[in-house]
Amino acid sequence: MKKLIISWMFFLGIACMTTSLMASDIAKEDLNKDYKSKSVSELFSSLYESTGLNAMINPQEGLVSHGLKVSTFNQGAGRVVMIAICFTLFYLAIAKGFEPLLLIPIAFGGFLANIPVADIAGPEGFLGILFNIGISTGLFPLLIFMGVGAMTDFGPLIANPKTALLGGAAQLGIFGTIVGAAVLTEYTGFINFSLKDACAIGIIGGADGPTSIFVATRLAPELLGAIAVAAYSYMALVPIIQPPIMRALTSKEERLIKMEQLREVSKLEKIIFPLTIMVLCIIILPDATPLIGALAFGNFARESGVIKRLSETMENALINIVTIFLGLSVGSKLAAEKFLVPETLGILFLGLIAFAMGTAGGVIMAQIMNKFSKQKINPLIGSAGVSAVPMAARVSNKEGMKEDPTNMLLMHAMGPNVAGVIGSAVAAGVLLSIFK
Amino acid sequence: MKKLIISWMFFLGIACMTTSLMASDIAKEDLNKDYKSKSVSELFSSLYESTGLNAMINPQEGLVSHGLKVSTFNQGAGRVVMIAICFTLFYLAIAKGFEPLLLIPIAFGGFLANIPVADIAGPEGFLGILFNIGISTGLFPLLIFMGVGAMTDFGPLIANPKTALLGGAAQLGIFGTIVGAAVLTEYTGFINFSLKDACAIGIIGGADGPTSIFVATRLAPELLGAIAVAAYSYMALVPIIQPPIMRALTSKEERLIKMEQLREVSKLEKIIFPLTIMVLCIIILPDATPLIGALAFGNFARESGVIKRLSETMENALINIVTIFLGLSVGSKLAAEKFLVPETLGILFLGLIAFAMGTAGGVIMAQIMNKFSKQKINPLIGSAGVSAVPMAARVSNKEGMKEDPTNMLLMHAMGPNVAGVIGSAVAAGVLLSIFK
Amino acid sequence: MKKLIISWMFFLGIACMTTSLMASDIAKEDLNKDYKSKSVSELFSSLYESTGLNAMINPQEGLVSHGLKVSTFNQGAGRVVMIAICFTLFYLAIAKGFEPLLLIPIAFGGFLANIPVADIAGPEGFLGILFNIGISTGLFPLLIFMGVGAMTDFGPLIANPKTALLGGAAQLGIFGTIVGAAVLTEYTGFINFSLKDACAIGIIGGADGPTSIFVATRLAPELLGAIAVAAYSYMALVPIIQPPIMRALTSKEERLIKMEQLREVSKLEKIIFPLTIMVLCIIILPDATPLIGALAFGNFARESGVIKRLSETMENALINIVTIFLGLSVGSKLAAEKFLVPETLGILFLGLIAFAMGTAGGVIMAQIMNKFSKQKINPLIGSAGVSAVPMAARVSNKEGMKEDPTNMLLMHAMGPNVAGVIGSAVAAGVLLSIFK
Amino acid sequence: MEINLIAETLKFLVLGMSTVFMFLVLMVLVLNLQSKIIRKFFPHKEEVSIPKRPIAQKGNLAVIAAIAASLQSYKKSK
Amino acid sequence: MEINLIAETLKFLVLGMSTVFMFLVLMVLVLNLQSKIIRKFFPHKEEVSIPKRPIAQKGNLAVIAAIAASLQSYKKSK
Amino acid sequence: MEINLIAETLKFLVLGMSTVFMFLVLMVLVLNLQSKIIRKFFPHKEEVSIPKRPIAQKGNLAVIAAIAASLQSYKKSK
Ligand code: NA
Ligand code: NA
Ligand code: NA
Repeated sequence: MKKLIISWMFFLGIACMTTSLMASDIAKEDLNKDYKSKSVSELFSSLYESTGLNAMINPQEGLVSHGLKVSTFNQGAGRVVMIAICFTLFYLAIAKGFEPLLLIPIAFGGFLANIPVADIAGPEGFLGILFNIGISTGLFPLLIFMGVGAMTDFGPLIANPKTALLGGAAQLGIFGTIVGAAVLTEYTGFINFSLKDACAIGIIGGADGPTSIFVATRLAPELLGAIAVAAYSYMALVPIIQPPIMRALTSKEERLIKMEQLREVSKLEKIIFPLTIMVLCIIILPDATPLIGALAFGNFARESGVIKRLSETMENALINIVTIFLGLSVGSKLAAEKFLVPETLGILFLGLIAFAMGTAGGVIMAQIMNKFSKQKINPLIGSAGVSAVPMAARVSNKEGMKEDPTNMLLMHAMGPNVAGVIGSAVAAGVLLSIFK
Repeated sequence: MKKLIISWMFFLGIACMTTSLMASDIAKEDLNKDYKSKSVSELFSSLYESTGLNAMINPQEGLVSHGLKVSTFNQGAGRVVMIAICFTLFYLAIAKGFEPLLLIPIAFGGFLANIPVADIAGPEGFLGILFNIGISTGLFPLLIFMGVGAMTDFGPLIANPKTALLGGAAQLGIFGTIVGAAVLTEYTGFINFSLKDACAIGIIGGADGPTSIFVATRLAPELLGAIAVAAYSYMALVPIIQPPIMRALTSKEERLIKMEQLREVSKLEKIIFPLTIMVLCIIILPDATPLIGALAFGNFARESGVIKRLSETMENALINIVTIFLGLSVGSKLAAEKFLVPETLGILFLGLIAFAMGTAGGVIMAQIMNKFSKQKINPLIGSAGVSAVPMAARVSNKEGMKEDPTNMLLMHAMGPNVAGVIGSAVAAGVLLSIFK
Repeated sequence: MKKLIISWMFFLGIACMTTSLMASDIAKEDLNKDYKSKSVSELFSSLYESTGLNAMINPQEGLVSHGLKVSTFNQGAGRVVMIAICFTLFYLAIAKGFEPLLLIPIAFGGFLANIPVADIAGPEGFLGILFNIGISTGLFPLLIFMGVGAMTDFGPLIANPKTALLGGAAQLGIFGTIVGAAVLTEYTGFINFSLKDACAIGIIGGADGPTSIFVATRLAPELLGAIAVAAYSYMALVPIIQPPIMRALTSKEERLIKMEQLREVSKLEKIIFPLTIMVLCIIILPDATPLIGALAFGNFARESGVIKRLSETMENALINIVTIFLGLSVGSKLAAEKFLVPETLGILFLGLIAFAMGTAGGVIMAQIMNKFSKQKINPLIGSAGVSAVPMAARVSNKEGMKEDPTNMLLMHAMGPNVAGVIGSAVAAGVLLSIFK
Repeated sequence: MEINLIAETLKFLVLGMSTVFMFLVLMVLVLNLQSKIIRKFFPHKEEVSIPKRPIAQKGNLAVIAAIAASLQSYKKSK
Repeated sequence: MEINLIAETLKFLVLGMSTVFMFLVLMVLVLNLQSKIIRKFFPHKEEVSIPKRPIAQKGNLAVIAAIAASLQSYKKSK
Repeated sequence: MEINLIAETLKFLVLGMSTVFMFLVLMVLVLNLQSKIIRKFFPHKEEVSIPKRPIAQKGNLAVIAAIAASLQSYKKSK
């Protein structure tokens, strides 16, 4: 063993020697041209100057970080506030189970982005690099959508297509919120949303993380952090936000409605379904085809049944890797100078409104449909139209069982639930096409 | 819970307020400078103008898509034709089992690329981005080759090396097809292949998807879609194309030849094998080393036995992810304006010729070798030299068992089969070196 | 089946015909403008000129490869020497079990980088492309660190925090080696390291591959190949380098010291730990936060317990894929013109010194701490402070059991072992901050 | 020109909700039609036309192999 | 200006080792403090506050399912 | 200058097939030689020099662990 290493070194030595004659004739002095000698105390003091402590207690006027001028408040206390917010998100994700798969990476990205000096979210930092690779280009949200498609069973929607209308009505949350954002801008002095901002905020009501991120990247990149955090936080809050609204809008009789069992859906119908929605989307709204297309591809891979290798990769390794990268890089937009603006409060407030309106829209639509149809729909499944798959459907089921423990609404609620995903992608397409 | 959220918002509110004093003093009017108010009917009509329906029935003169001028025919009916072709590929992949792992992603990519307005295959669309990351750079085909290396057992070739010559003869398909492409160009009025095009088309005869894509990217990028579709389609058709040719060229006695059992190959021989072919390739044809090198690395990782973690990743997660991306981005070259040209017909025709010639080459070579050697080779294994691992070897086995159900040719056919992979990589190197 | 194909072709044919009228009217002659006809013998001789054999026996004056001028020696014999070195690394990795997970990809990358003509490590070759994506940007080493974080249990360190000081003392190897590099430069005629080079070399003593690569990329990119090879080779040699030093510095009584059992660490402490080190790192040394941050994120994902999907992906698919790419692209810096310089010998020599000093530092620190504390520490666990997780800890355990087979030091040694990882990341931060 | 934000966004609401409903109503109609066609022309025999999974799914095979091996050793150990 | 490399690197040694130790000593102090606080205020009940794993972990489920199926068939085969 | 495409491609055919065969014939010769050397100097003992697989292969271990656990519970359930 030792002999081997010694002989290897010897061998290498000889090889090197033969080349050393022609070796670099750079004068030694020139090697360190750009380096200025410092005394030990100078070294320590320059090290102190590069500590985070110093950066936070001695903020510099006019510092530029991540391409934005950072106020002295945001260099110090602002960063501490943001880190506290990220820690709160950690707490909610771990102890309360709030969408941890995305909130943990996002909050950790935010934590990293608020570190002074290191500029990890800057164009040369690794968060910045990930952001430019996957978020600016729109690649990451689309890959997530592919994975979602590969995980989603559209069977319940195919079995009872008219429940899709509930998923349509729930998109009222999106458009109502846009109006709300305009109202806030007109009637408050300190919140200013442009029309593009308003539309990006509205998508929170679609209850669809990747769609929100995709649209925000195009319409309001500087609000991306707040929008993503609001979207995922409220998606996590679905079991708390929805039930009071659902109960307030429905009567006991309505909540007791039993729906007839769903018919079985054949394999062929499931295979054709993603192609059908693609064709419709092409004819009506090609601007939604990147989103719907990624979803349809994932679902087609799943239902085709002949490329299990690929569809399993989409819903496991690929979506996991992309989720890590997407979360971290979205989090990089939680830097204090971007997040601690009055607009963020507005976004959080509007997000809540959006969810409430979406929920109400779905429930009321079910009641309207019941007026015109003999086959009664339990309006509790209307709330599932906001998407937030599958949590919203579970909430519908739970509320139904509260009234009648034998009334299983889960599969019925999955119809509007997955239709909500399609509905918000269509809404996203409309908004993107307005500003093209 | 609610208290927590309220206090969090309150906390955030105070933080925001402190910064709101210095908040953006942009006048509200300036926020929407670039937006022109529209009436509802204007909005609807501009939405209609952005539908796919309108784009297809009212094509515009001089529209540029994916960097190419698109004729009015290709904006409307051309796209419909292409989508129909993609659906046919779906049908063949799912119902007939034609190479679904690649044809489904390719056809879906083609489907997406033919959507009007959205320009998904353009430089800003996600297919275009994937294409630039992985196909233009040559990265994806090489990563696929790595995975193929990690999946391939070269044992049968090492046990009986002379069967490699069958894999050599089958490359006649490549070079014969190049001549065929020249003939088509000389003698037809509407098909025009340059020499580079001809060489890229010839590689289809190598029956190796990644090699075809790698070479086409370098020599004839505008033919990439048609070449990839032809390569994978004919690989899928191996069980239909090959048997009649094999039977026509061989006598019953030849088909009954029993080959002696293969010797066992030691672990050490398998480990050294990828290094041996690399050294040969360096000495003779360094231009083939990217392809052979990727294959050899994957195989070396497999046979070394000490980095199972990595070799398993290569043949699972990594190759699956790359297959998805490669398929979709190759499919992006199926846009009507690139595919609906007379050259495509020529490529499909030549691809068929290529396979037939390769099959014949392998079979005849086996007959020639039998003239000079005592150890007889069953000529049915010659056809496996076209590669298309492992389908071509299975075809040889099946044809052999038709004559004599006790005659298992599978392992014998694997020798020329994997040699075919090496052979076509060498052929690719020759072609790339001609045009350097 | 056949009917289907025929009708498909027919259908396609008609579609093509309709466009053929407007087809390219490029004159056929113009297609091959850039091609000059050659006779068969010219073709063969130009093929011969592009063989590796010719490139090596007839080196050209002034050839530029990978952006460096390559001497005629390095074009021929130099490449052969380098390939022999790569084969030696293969042998060590496979037969002797030396860190195969990284040495095999690195050595294979080196093998590919030394192929003449193909320029695989050049900016257009696939190794060069991988290098630019992941190494120049610092992405790959950070992703590896994420995976390491997801795999590491910091429990033993949390249970007995003061053992972290051993991991601190072992960093003497880093800084001592920097001094050593300066001495070599001053007192030898043919080895010239700049201060930056010296610092990059020192990190080898940190016994942490990704940290070494991360720092070398920033401070001394042209030495990257040699530094990475030295770092991983010596990490693999830990069981050979450390024991003699450990035995020489300790008495039998010291080696017999039994340490009290570690207390149990609660889940909560483990969850908070990565956040704690991050906060400390932000306050003291933000320049180390990319490295520590990646490690902490991986560990936080692991310990949070609610995103198993993601943490499992980090420690499997993601780290495996990145390891393959990182290894190959680091290997691309083993091209003869970069590696066969006298500096390489210096690096190999200094790397050995670094390990010896780090080992000694840890052991002596334990002896010093024993002077001031009642709770005795077995100095054998001091050597584990160099990191090289978990091999160094296993060496401590083995040496302890040699004296007393009932003395299990493994868990005690894991404390300094993981502290060593943090310690070298901090040291890396100091060095990066000096040259900012 | 001054833009009335609220009026503008109300127009978006009308436009957006109409489009979403148009899309979904069309989808409902097509799905209903499609389901009728499929049930008429491909009554539950379509499962047959789906070929078995390709054999190439190594990962799973490895798992199955591991299980088989483990069962084997378990049988012996009894 | 001529730089004395050895003097310079010795300064780095002092600077670097001090920083590394400062960091680790601070870490030791904080960890000790933290552990006391946690053991006082959250005595071994924190495990409770961690919710069960999300059900979404399909990959593993598939393995478990395969195992179950295999055990099933094994039971029958006896 | 006018190029005769067919003549040109026929030359490619000669060049290409010769190179492919040169490569493969050389490969056959080297493989035969190599196999003789290996069988002479490392007669079937090379398996010994390959170390056992590194333990780090977590994925598989998890599967094995799951199987073991499942067998355990199965044993008990009987
Ligand atoms: Na939605
Ligand atoms: Na081939
Ligand atoms: Na270390």
